Amino acid sequence: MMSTKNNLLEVKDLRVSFRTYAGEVQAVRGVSFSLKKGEVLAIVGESGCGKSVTAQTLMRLIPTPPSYIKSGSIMFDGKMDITKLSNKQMEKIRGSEIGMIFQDPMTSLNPTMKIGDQITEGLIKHEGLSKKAATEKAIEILKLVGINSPEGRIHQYPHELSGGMRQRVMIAIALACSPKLLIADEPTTALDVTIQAQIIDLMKTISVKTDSSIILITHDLGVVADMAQRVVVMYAGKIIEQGTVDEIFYNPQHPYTWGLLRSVPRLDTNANEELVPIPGTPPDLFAPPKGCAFAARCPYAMNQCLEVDPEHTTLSETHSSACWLLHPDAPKVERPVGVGGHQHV
Amino acid sequence: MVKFILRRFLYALITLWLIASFTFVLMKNLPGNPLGEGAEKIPKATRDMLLKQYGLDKPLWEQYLTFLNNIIHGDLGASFQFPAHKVTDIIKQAFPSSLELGLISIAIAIIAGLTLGIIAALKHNKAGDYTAMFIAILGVSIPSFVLGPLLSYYIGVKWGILPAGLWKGPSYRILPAIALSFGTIAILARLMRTSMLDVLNQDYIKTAKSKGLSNFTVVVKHTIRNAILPVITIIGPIFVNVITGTLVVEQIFSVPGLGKHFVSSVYSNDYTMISGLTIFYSAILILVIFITDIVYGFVDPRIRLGKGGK
Amino acid sequence: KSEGTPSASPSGDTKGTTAPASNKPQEIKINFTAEPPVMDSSKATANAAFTFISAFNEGLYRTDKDGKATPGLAKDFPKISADGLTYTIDIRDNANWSDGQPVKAQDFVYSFKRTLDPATKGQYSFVVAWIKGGEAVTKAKTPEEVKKAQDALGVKAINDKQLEITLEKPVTFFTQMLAFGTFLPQREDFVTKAGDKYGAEADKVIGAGPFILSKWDHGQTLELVKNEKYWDAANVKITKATVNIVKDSNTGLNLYETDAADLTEINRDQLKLYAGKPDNLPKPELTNSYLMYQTKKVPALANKKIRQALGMAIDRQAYVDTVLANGSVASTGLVPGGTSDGAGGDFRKSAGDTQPKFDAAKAKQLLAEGLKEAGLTALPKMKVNADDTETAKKSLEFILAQWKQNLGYEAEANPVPHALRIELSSKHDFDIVLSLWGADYNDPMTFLDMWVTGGEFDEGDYSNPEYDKLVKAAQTEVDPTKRAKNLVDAEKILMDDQGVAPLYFRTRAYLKKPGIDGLILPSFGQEWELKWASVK
Amino acid sequence: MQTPNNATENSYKFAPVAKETLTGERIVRPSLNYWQDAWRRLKKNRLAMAGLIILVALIVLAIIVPFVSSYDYQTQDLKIKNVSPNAQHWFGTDDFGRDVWTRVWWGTRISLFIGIIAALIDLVVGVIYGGISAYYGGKVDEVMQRAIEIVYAIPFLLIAILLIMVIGSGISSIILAMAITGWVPMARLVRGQMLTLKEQEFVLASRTLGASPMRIILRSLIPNALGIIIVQITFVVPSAIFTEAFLSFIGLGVKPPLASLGNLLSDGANYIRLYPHRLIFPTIIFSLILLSFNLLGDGLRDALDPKMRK
Amino acid sequence: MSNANKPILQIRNMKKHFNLGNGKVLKAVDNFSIEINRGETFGLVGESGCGKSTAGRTIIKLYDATEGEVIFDGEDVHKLKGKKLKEFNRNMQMVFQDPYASLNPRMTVGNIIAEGIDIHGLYSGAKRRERVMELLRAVGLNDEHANRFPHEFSGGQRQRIGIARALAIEPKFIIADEPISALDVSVQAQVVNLFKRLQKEMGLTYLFIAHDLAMVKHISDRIGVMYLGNLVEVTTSDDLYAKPLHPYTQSLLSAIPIPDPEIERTRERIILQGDVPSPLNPPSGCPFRTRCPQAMPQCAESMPPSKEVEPNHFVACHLY
Ligand SMILES: Nc1ncnc2c1ncn2[C@@H]1O[C@H](COP(=O)(O)OP(=O)(O)OP(=O)(O)O)[C@@H](O)[C@H]1O
Ligand SMILES: Nc1ncnc2c1ncn2[C@@H]1O[C@H](COP(=O)(O)OP(=O)(O)OP(=O)(O)O)[C@@H](O)[C@H]1O
Ligand SMILES: [Mg+2]
Ligand SMILES: [Mg+2]
Repeated sequence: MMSTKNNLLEVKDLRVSFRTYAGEVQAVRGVSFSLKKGEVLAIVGESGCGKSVTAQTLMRLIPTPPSYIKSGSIMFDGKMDITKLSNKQMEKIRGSEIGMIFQDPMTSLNPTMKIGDQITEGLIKHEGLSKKAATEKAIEILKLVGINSPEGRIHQYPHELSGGMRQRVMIAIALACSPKLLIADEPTTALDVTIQAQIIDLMKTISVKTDSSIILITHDLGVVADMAQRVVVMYAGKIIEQGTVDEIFYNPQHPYTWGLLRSVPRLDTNANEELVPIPGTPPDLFAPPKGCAFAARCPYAMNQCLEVDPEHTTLSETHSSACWLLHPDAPKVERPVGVGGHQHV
Repeated sequence: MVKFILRRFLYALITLWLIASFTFVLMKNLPGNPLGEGAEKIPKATRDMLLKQYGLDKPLWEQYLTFLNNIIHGDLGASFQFPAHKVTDIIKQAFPSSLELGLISIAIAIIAGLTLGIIAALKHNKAGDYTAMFIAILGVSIPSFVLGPLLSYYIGVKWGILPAGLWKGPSYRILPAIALSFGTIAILARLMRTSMLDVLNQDYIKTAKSKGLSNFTVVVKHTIRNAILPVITIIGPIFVNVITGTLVVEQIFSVPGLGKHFVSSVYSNDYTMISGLTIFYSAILILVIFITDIVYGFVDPRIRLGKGGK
Repeated sequence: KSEGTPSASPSGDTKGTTAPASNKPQEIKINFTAEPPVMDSSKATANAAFTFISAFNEGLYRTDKDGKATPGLAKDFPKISADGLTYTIDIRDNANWSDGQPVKAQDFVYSFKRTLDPATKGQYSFVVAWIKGGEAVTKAKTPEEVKKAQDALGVKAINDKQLEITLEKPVTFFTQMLAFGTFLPQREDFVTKAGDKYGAEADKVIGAGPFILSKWDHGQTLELVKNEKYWDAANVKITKATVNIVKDSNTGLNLYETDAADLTEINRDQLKLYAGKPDNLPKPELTNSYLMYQTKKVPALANKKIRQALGMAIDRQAYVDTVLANGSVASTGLVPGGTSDGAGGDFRKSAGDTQPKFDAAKAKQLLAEGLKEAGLTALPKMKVNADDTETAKKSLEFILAQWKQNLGYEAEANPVPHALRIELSSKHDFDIVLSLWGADYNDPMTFLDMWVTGGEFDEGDYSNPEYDKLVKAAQTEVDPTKRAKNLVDAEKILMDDQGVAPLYFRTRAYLKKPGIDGLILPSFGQEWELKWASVK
Repeated sequence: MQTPNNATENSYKFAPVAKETLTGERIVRPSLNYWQDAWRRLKKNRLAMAGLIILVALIVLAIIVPFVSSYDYQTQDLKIKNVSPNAQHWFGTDDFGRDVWTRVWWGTRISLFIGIIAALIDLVVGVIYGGISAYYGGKVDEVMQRAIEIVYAIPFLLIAILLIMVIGSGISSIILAMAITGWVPMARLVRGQMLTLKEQEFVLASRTLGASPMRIILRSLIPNALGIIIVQITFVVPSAIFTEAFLSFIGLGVKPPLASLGNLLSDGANYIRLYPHRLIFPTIIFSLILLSFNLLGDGLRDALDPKMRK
Repeated sequence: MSNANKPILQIRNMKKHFNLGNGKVLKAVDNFSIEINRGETFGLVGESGCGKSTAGRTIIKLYDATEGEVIFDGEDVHKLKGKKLKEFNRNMQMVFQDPYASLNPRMTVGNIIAEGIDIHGLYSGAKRRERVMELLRAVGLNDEHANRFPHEFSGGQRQRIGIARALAIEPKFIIADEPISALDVSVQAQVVNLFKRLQKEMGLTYLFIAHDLAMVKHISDRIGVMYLGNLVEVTTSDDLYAKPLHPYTQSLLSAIPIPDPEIERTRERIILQGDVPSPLNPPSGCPFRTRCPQAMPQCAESMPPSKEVEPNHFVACHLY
């Protein structure tokens, strides 16, 4: 459906499970998506829907055991399948081809190592730079991420920096070897709004400047609207809808996406309208339902939904959704008011 | 910093004073008198005369004040058991052996303990973990007074590999140090394991991996360094524990250390020796803890600059 | 009977004869169980100290392998006045200190006076106080009084080489006594110079004995080397003795077996490993172990038959075999075998077996009779105090089991620290106590004068006027034979009364490398004597 | 997407489901409370389970054997001294001809008793002390922490020996000596735990509801610290048993003819060569006790420590 | 503020300083005066560490105020003792931020909810059980949940349990300390709606603390904006968005992304430079001046007092 030629990343039917005491937790249950060069792709979804597992699987960062890639492939740059690489080969890719930014800058930096060293480590390993050259490069990158007087900063320890600065350092680490792909797992969730604004700004500039692709994981739809070009909506380990930002925000097709959009208040709306929550809680991935995972919370659930898991219906070259409502025989359902369209413009 | 050190020093003094007083009270309740071996044969008159010579007939409070006064002047007094020796001299003569033995055994324990702990953590819940922990725990399960004679007999006598006792050269250090280190190995191994597991679960380990560092680098540069921090805090007390616990091993291997004086001073009511030892060891413990605090600050940058940042 | 002589050991060379030349290095390594306290003959009380003092110094006399005094620094045996009070002794012309200075009579005078001076805090001063005016010195309050009393002391240097000692009352074994560590000479100049440290370090001692203390690593090693200036250096073969402090007997044995020691003490069952081997070297001592009854505070124990029953119910042979197993001998009386009777004989031999024999049936019967006499239906629950050492605890276990088995009586074991045991005993605060007493001098009196009514060590409050009379008579008797008779009779009374119940005469077991000859293990006062030793 | 082929089927398929049958709030996993969860984790830890099984077996034997054995621990039979293990005497006999099997189990019983009582004292003193110190905080905490430092700085061995000398040896003195310093780690642990718990939001919630301090301590603090306390106890018991053995070795053990593992061991250590059975059997039992407690403790820590829980 | 509607809570010049030892004092709340009317929802926003929680906790007497008065229902909270205090505890309740830490992991949900009932001895036996069920249902959970333990619930469910616990003793006033910030967007609405419904049904008054301005605006009648321990602007929620006066409020509003791609593409941001200063070492004068795009020399000199620039619109800034 989409041209694979200039795709940086092609994920096909990825399934990841955890073996735990109680049995298998199916964290990712058949995820397929692709990412173009220079594109910012957002993955949204509720907590526990498998966003992080997906992202970390792209870098093979989850230890086995307890996790297992049960099936699927991750083609990177058209030439290698990440699921099949050896550990040694993975080490080469991590940091140099794919960089990663984690959610909490307070805990994702090594507290006992100077930040300069934390940045240069990757450079020395991947680019074979000397310590001195690496340090110079680190200073350059720190400048790029907007840290003033980086020469002094490289000798500081993480605890001497503020949260925003630490997140900048994290970004610098991820960017150090100019990777083609940057995975940002909730890069601003732990930050304050004013700092978040700084970081989003920074990431936008960087994606333009370095022409790297970004996978942005978040549950803040505002951030998605601000940064992403395409959006993947996940629910219970599956993608239930994906499309361009406009398609998702203005023409969503899945009741879950509707729910997401309706449940957040908007700063710019005056109407003191009732928020529409999605009732209930997501299913336990330890025993996912056999039908549509969202059915139990879906106001439009049909018998079929409880029995059979829907497949993706292609709506446009970029837009697809997995919902029985899109079945020709299904009753037509009105998209609720307040969702989609350009009402607020 | 100066203020901090002064405060610590003051606390240390108060602590020492209380410990000395407590010891004094216990000491004065010890049955018998300090006149040493053979004293029971001394006619009563001679005995009373001697006690008087030592000022032991004075009222308790007066003895207490003299006792404190002597301590303040750094004079721990002359031992009753070894009348021609000042307690400080005895400590000076005997402590180095205990210290050396303790240091060697701590070194062995650190190397072995940390290795076992690291292996266990890296092989968490696998055979390697179980094996390492089993070996470590076995260490605390065999008392040194059983292990010591076994080592001395089998390695020293039967197989003749190392000296069975005495304290004459480097090869004489090995067996007692091993016997002494066993318990500590277990403590350190377990602590290191927990701490490693803790660190391995931290986000920054993922960060390190995401940079493409090899497993080895991640473990060595990022994990061990952080995991060792909690270990450092207890090395101090453990060290003191080890050097106060040399008694049995010293006896088994005839090491000329301070350990034997613990028991013999109490047994022979050697008041000055008892209080001297208590104060000496307490002071060492306080000092060691103080040093640990400082070292800790050097190893952990978060502590170095006061309490900045959480 | 062999108590007096270490039968298993080849007897040492006696003085004067030259040992067969041996090309073996005359060096010897010895395990020693405790760090010797101060090596100052005025202050020493422990065998450990006396052992070394006697090695690097010498008294007027030296005890030989038979436990007899032989002339040491003295030219010959003393001339004793008829009343037995005045001793005149000549000092050898070739008696020298290890630094070459001659030994003078003044060195003895100084030594005795110093020992008696309260400021010295010497604990064995009471033996020196037998010298006329000695007690006055020990009781003097001020330095001036001390000086005055010292001047009046009955010891005089007639000239550099002649000494005269006057006693308070006759002491038949005084010549023996002069071999004892407390009576060794001291050099005033040296003592003054060393000050507080006198006797504390290798370079703070000096002597006129066969060896020089060349090294003293505290708690670890002491070294004795031959003193070439010793008057009898020709007969001293050992050139170097290394003494290692080894407290644990297992370690000692290990060292012995790895040739890191040539002499070591072993205990209990270790002896079995060497049964019948030439290494075996017993050290019979003038030390006895006994049960002391508090006859005043415990009414039941005031009854003679009950005491006899308790004593008779213990199988002493089984006891020494089980608990000690080191060659110690079941007691046959109070005074240990090997003790001289003061008249040239062996006390034990002349007294014979004075102690009632083990007889369970008779014991039971005596107990019943005794209880009746005392108006009791059963023995009260009594505590048996003892030290908390290994052997003492085992002894308690054994004795209690014997009583339980043979008398049906259950007593309570009460092992306490040595200091506490002594304290309780000296307060007469106990029911029964297991004690050990070692001779201070080789004479039965050291064991017998304790039990005289009101005596300082009569902690059990045993009292028998007849006994008192006999002992007191012996104390003033000048005729050795009569005196010996008195003492034998006294012991018989004590044993019949069972005022105390002796258990065993202690022997300690040593291992000695068979190549070593002439090493003596004296029966009291000293661990070993090296003067006549040699390596074959 | 499959093609619909049956109209009626389709009408059923695409009919909305009744709201009531939707189960959005259902909890599918079986209910497991903290203890069940911990037990589950523990069961998975093979070493810990081995420890538990051995421990239970040892305790059962220690309770039963002294009752059913045809020998008692004190009756001597001098005809059969130091007999090697045989059909009558499974562990052989000792130098008084007493049955070692019986004595070992008696000793186990005594040692366990000492360990457990010491742990209980620790528990009571440590929990109360640590609890008070943490709960009241501020000046109270400051003073109480200083006091802990003092107790901690006294060399345990010296105090233990002094104390036993003053009050005489025996089970109660040993326990007392251990109790005097033993509670410190427990108090520290409890304090640390309470300090964190105190600031937890659920405790604040109780406070805003108007809960009394007592209620907070009993319902919130203690239950949540219990896991860690239990873990600590599993380490206190063996260390108390170890300490008893150590004191026995230096001659301060229980009174004869009673046996503890400690004095069996120290006695047996003298017979390594001649009668190894007298050392081997007590050592095996002793090591098994320590080993099993420690294994169990480690397992419990993994199972009960919230840090280790996901 | 109308006189007829007497405020239920008046806070005058409340300060809370933490003594960190070594002579260091952390001024977590330094300048805080508000009045909250019966039945209204007062929102409190500000960045992390600005003292919101501390303010809330001081109001409910979890902390003792360093200075100032907290008058609830006409009584100074910090002077209450004994029975009066217990009554206060019944009237004011708190819902906490962390759904994982705010429920006692060793108690069943039923017992957690009933804790207040037990403490105040309201019901027992069957009535108590009935009341617990009633509360569970009120927050959208089932009866069977009463016997389960907190760890078996999702964040949203736990938060609802926390609300049920607070409601159990029928308080008049609830302080909600970021009750939704740890929750998923989809679940936040459940909780917010629950809050609103309960307010309507029971006439509750809320102090609603959050850092999500959109949510605060959605739920609150009036909003206070905090910066570094100081209340910098207080006004009605509509006013705040329409006419933010304080430069901080303005940048805060502009920093919040709006879930609408088209708006975002065109929106201009005021991106603040630098970070929030440490409360241990606050800048002199106006705490915001170090990041304020409109800072003036006088801002460094004095802390601007709170002025009622427009009716019911208070702002502390030298610009006005
Ligand atoms: N180590 C693990 N063991 C067992 N299950 C796990 C593990 N890690 C993750 N899971 C499960 O995998 C599922 C997906 O988790 P994931 O972390 O990807 O969620 P997420 O979408 O990133 O959520 P969040 O927004 O909270 O970060 C969850 O149900 C989680 O419980
Ligand atoms: N008990 C305490 N002791 C010392 N300092 C404290 C204490 N509680 C809070 N603080 C400090 O007071 C300041 C305000 O904290 P507070 O928790 O009130 O902030 P907040 O606005 O609620 O932040 P958040 O949004 O992160 O919850 C912070 O700097 C915090 O570190
Ligand atoms: Mg995640
Ligand atoms: Mg807060």
